[in-house]
Amino acid sequence: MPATPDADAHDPALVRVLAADGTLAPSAEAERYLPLVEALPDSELETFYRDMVTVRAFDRQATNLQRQGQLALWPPSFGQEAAQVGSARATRAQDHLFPSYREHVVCTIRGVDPIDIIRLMRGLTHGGWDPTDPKNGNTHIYTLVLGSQTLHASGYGMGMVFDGRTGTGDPERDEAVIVYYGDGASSQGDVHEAMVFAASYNTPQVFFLQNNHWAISVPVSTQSRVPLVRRGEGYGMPSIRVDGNDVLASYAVTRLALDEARSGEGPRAIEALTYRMGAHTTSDDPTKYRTSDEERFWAQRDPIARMRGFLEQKGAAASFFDEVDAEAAAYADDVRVRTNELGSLDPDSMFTHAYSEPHPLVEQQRQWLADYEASFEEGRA
Amino acid sequence: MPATPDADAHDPALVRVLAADGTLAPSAEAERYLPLVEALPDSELETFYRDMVTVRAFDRQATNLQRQGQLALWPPSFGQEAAQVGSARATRAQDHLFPSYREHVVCTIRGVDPIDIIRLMRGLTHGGWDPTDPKNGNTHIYTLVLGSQTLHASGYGMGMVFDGRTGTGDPERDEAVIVYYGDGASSQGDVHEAMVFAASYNTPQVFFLQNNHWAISVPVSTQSRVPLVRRGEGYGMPSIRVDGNDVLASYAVTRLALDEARSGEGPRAIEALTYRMGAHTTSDDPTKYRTSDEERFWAQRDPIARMRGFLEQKGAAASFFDEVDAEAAAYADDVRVRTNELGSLDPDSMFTHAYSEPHPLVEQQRQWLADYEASFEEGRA
Amino acid sequence: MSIDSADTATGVQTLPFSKALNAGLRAAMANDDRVLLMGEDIGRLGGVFRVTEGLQAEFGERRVLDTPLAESGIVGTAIGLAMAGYRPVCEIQFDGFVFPAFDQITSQLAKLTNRHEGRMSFPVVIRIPYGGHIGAVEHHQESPEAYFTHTPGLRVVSPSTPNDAYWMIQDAVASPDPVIFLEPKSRYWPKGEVDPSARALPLHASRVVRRGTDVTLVGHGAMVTVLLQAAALAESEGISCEVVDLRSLSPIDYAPIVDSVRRTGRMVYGQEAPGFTSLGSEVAATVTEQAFFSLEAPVLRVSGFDVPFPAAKLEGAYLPDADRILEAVDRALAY
Amino acid sequence: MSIDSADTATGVQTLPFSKALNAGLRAAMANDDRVLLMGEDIGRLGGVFRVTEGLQAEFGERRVLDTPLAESGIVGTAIGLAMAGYRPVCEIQFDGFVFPAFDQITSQLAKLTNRHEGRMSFPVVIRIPYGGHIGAVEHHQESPEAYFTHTPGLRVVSPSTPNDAYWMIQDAVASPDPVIFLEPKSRYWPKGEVDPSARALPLHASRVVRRGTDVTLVGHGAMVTVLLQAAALAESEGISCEVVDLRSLSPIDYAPIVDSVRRTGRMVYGQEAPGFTSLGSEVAATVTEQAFFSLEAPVLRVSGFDVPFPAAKLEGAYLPDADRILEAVDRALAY
Ligand SMILES: Cc1ncc(C[n+]2csc(CCOP(=O)(O)OP(=O)(O)O)c2C)c(N)n1
Ligand SMILES: Cc1ncc(C[n+]2csc(CCOP(=O)(O)OP(=O)(O)O)c2C)c(N)n1
Ligand SMILES: [Mg+2]
Ligand SMILES: [Mg+2]
Repeated sequence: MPATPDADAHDPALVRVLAADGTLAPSAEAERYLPLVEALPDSELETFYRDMVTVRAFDRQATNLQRQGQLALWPPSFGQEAAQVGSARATRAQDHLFPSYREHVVCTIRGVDPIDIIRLMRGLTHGGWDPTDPKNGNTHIYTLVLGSQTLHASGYGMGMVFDGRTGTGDPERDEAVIVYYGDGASSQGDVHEAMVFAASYNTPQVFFLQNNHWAISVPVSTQSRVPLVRRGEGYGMPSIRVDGNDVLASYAVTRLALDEARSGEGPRAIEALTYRMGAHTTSDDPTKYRTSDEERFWAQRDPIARMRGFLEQKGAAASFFDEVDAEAAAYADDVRVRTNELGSLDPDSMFTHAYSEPHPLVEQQRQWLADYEASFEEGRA
Repeated sequence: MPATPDADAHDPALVRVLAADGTLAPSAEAERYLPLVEALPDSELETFYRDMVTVRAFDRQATNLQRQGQLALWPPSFGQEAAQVGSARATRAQDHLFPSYREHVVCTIRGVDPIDIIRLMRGLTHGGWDPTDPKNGNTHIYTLVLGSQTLHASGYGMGMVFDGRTGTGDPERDEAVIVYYGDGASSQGDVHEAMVFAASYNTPQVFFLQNNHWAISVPVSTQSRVPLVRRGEGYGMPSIRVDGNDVLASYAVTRLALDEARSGEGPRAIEALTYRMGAHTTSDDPTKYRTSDEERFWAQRDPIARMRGFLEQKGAAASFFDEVDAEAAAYADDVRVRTNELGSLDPDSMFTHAYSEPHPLVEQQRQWLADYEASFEEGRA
Repeated sequence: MSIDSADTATGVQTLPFSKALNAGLRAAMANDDRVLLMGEDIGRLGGVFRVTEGLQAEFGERRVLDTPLAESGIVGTAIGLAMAGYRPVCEIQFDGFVFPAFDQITSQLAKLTNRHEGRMSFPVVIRIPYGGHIGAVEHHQESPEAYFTHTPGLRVVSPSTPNDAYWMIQDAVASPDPVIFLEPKSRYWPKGEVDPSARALPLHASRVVRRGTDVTLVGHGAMVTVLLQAAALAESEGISCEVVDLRSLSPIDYAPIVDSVRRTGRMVYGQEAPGFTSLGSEVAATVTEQAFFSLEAPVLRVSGFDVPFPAAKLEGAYLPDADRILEAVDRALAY
Repeated sequence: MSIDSADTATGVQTLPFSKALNAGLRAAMANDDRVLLMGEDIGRLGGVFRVTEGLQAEFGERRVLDTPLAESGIVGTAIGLAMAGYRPVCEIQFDGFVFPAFDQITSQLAKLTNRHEGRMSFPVVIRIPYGGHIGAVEHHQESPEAYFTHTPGLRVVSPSTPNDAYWMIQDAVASPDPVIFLEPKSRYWPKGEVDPSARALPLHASRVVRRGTDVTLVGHGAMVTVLLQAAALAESEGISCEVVDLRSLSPIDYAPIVDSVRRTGRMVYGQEAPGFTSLGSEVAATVTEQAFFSLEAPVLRVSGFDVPFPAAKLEGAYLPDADRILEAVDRALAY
């Protein structure tokens, strides 16, 4: 069964602020979120747009780098920019973010250097950045085993509760957690258990599901025949379905959900309806499983075009868009240059962090490898 | 947090037919089920009562046998007779049942010899009966890893769909699956995945949750802060909450759910509110974690007393109840006698069914053990 | 049906391992309509390695299931399907994604025949692409065989050639017991001869793939290729290596190995998995027990290091190659 | 606080293993308020083996959590709590119920320090009552250590005496690395001396528990008792056995074992777990490598059989007892 975008697109319960052409046209469900949207200064609106364009350029660059053999793999965020920008911009500085593995936009917004994501996909690291370094905005590293990170997020949220780092009534200080996962991952048992724990410990947590309609070649209809947003209700979590290609709606629902969660009202679930406009990864061939009709349907709902339409209607100058495009190109170019400069790894490094404390077997093998490699050097000498 | 029986007991969405004293007093939600209740002939009503009394006597006997050192363990079904009798009597001959490990009532109703459950709890077998033998009424064996069996049930249901053994429109022939699990088990990831698969493949399946308010010492409020029945809705499964101490209501909701499922309408979920009146198992001491007030509250809602009240109000003779008591005593006595007659196991048997086809390492070890034991015999000779 | 399908041919064909597997699966499905394939992306897409390509088109959506994304669900429902008389063949997309299904495999699938006292059998095959050499990200390069070989009730096999892939998958499907079927993913592409007219060996037999007199090299899957490379290099140094392909990891057919070691007096075991508590430990301990007086040197093991599989750029340093095997051969000979 | 709590006492006390553990946990919690206990029924009930009895009353519901019934959830949220600076100690109720958490243990907990390149550490302890001899139903008598010792990134230990229980749990909690803490449940009740004034040995040291000259017996957990029984019986037959308690299963402190084998020339490894691809395989292979020229006989392994743990009435036939150890001792001596 192919994805049925039309059915979802006309879901009356969907929170949407902008029509596909960018016209302000809030759905009934969007009413309560409008004050949040209206409070956004123009500079912030421009930031949203700039984020999306910039990271799309980066994403395209990374795809090219993979094609040139520079990366092992690239999972494009192409098409999901609005859901990611909206939700990431909705977080506050003190929040913790647990991405899955396609949240390039989220990560870079929070301060992660895109080269760290590149290093991961190049095969230079399994991590890439330091979540404890303030410059990375409490962004945790990627998790490739689908759904696992949802439990880490619930546990982190439990820690916030136990430490009284949340629920004091001060939104500027109260902390919250947001965890990202996909429509495919939603079927994993871990996601269920993460919701059970979150509800049981009343964590200040938002489960942010990007329903991009596909799990590689499998349509979301295989994972669920009713909107996935309904899952959250089963745990007593208020749950919202948002048009994930509408950056303003995505921002507003996430902002409110996070603020409610941090105020002590407990976990929330958001399903952001979006679309993976590109391949699953650079190894994938979507023509095997989806129609060009479907791709066209979604191309007409491109999140960047929509926001551009909105800004244009608000009177943004053509020069603004040109500037953003230029900045984005420079950003992507910088990534390309730095990718080419990436060095290699010292084999010894694979032993360094297997444990935090010295481990005799590992030390012995480390020594063995060093001696072994030295023996070749000698041979050559 | 202790279980809060009062809140649940007054849940307006609960399906209940009998008041605690046995008076016919259907709740609003029970309306659609009344025809099913009314269609039950007196003989069937008496059977329900007889089932409950008989298996309670057996259960008490088994508890005693454990205390006498005859069994390794006994998990009593005490208090859950109505949910189990109602649901098991609602199944049709062609249905498949997947119990967890406390469904003694369900199993015996379907034809399992109680001595087979005894053998399991005595440590003579990990199984006990043959689900492929027609005399066991398609009752699958117990599963001790909580929640695992829900996936087996979904898989079995998928098989029914693939084989066209269901959904033809003939309730006398169409097959269905019912799977039992507890409030504690509901938190397991496998239960979630079982619901995902059941919904995805539209299996003819009923998820029958006995919420007996406790998972050993942990109250159901730790597993969920909203009624567990709401979980099912998240998968698009119509879900019903029933008074599980009301055998008539339990029968009717299960009957309808199974018949809807077998007709091709897909899986359903039932939460039966009941109470584990005894200990978790014979190793457990409930006074450590629950109050006698709570136990008294539920003692007043004893499922057997309720059905007896109903039958008395319908005019059943005192002699009927005496007869049932006598039968039950004889039944339990027979189990005691046969337990005492149970033999021991031949060590060789542990090798027999590890694999279906001969396995060289196992054969070698089997031979080794035989020789080893023979060496002692020789030593003695 | 594609014209090069092996099952319709009578003569020997040259096929890549992945296509040989595909042909084996097709033959198994054609032979028995209770055989089902289930997994993530195996239907319309034909699997991320294209092993099941074309099979959904040929056998339909009821025989080749694109399941929901949940490994415990896949194995758990396969168990239920087996109870309903099916012979499910599950695909786990990559080695690192089998662990969510570990409880269903270890506590259920492996034990259910025993729990049922033989009244039901569980002919479920779990196919797992495994091993390194493909430069992939985390969880995509691991060799989890030890977890399964330690679990009573499972059979574990791993073909290393297209012909074995073709036949062993059919034998695995025909087995009444659960079989963990490990596919060395770096071997998917190289071609080899497939003879659809006759199976060469039983499922659980090991095979001497090269004769030699000085040292016995033993391994499975992609390691067999490395051992053969090492043997070729050793030959140029005047050292004669015998090479045994385990094929079946549980049970192990020890006779050819012990036979060989009785002749050579020396053995090196090669594996990609970490060495500690590994299959190599088992083979070393058992061969030592069975050929104690023939051994001139202890059985040496060359393994992945006992650290998490490193980032792809280091797989070359992590995975044993022919040089590391030779280093061990030299050490064995130095005793 | 109960009056017999060991941590407040200064002198040596005689305690059952379970109470020694309880005292060790209490001391760890008192020393560091980031230590949390989490698991099923560990709070109000004090655990099904009463190991955590009284701790919730003493430290409160925020330090001793009765979690929802989901093992993957327990370990997965413990990981998140560790990220938030806690030191969670998870209890798995019985050995057979650890497998639903296997992915979180193997692919997450074990690898997260490495994935974070050392920028975060994961001081999570997973306590697992394990082993047989308690006559229980399925999944309640298993010895799963090999699954963990094969997994890089984990440390695995198992105390066999109350004093080790008391100290090793504290050292495990203090470890910055994840520790699988295996509690031999048949040893919960017997008493032994606990000296709260000083730890006897580091966490990862093995210990010679009986001196002898003819054969070295090695094992861990409840098996140590069996080995000591066998040694006593052997003595009456004039055979002198040295007995080594492994204590740490990963890493293994091989020095005392190899030392011993160099002197005795013979070794028997005893374990309750099935033998195939087991910890015993590892120890046999490595000791053979390190003491090759000293060995008069192959290292012999006495293990549970390679079948699912049988129904309780057969545990006596399944589990190695002193007689089966002696049989192997005799075989070793016959070489
Ligand atoms: C447990 C697990 N199983 C399988 C995979 C292989 N895999 C990687 S991504 C993917 C599809 C994920 O779909 P979804 O969750 O919708 O996320 P999306 O790719 O659409 O962002 C699969 C099957 C995995 N990473 N983890
Ligand atoms: C996976 C797993 N974890 C833990 C246990 C140990 N255990 C046995 S019964 C039980 C409580 C079950 O509660 P519930 O599901 O409500 O069923 P009930 O006992 O009330 O019938 C626990 C924790 C188990 N059997 N399986
Ligand atoms: Mg998706
Ligand atoms: Mg319960």
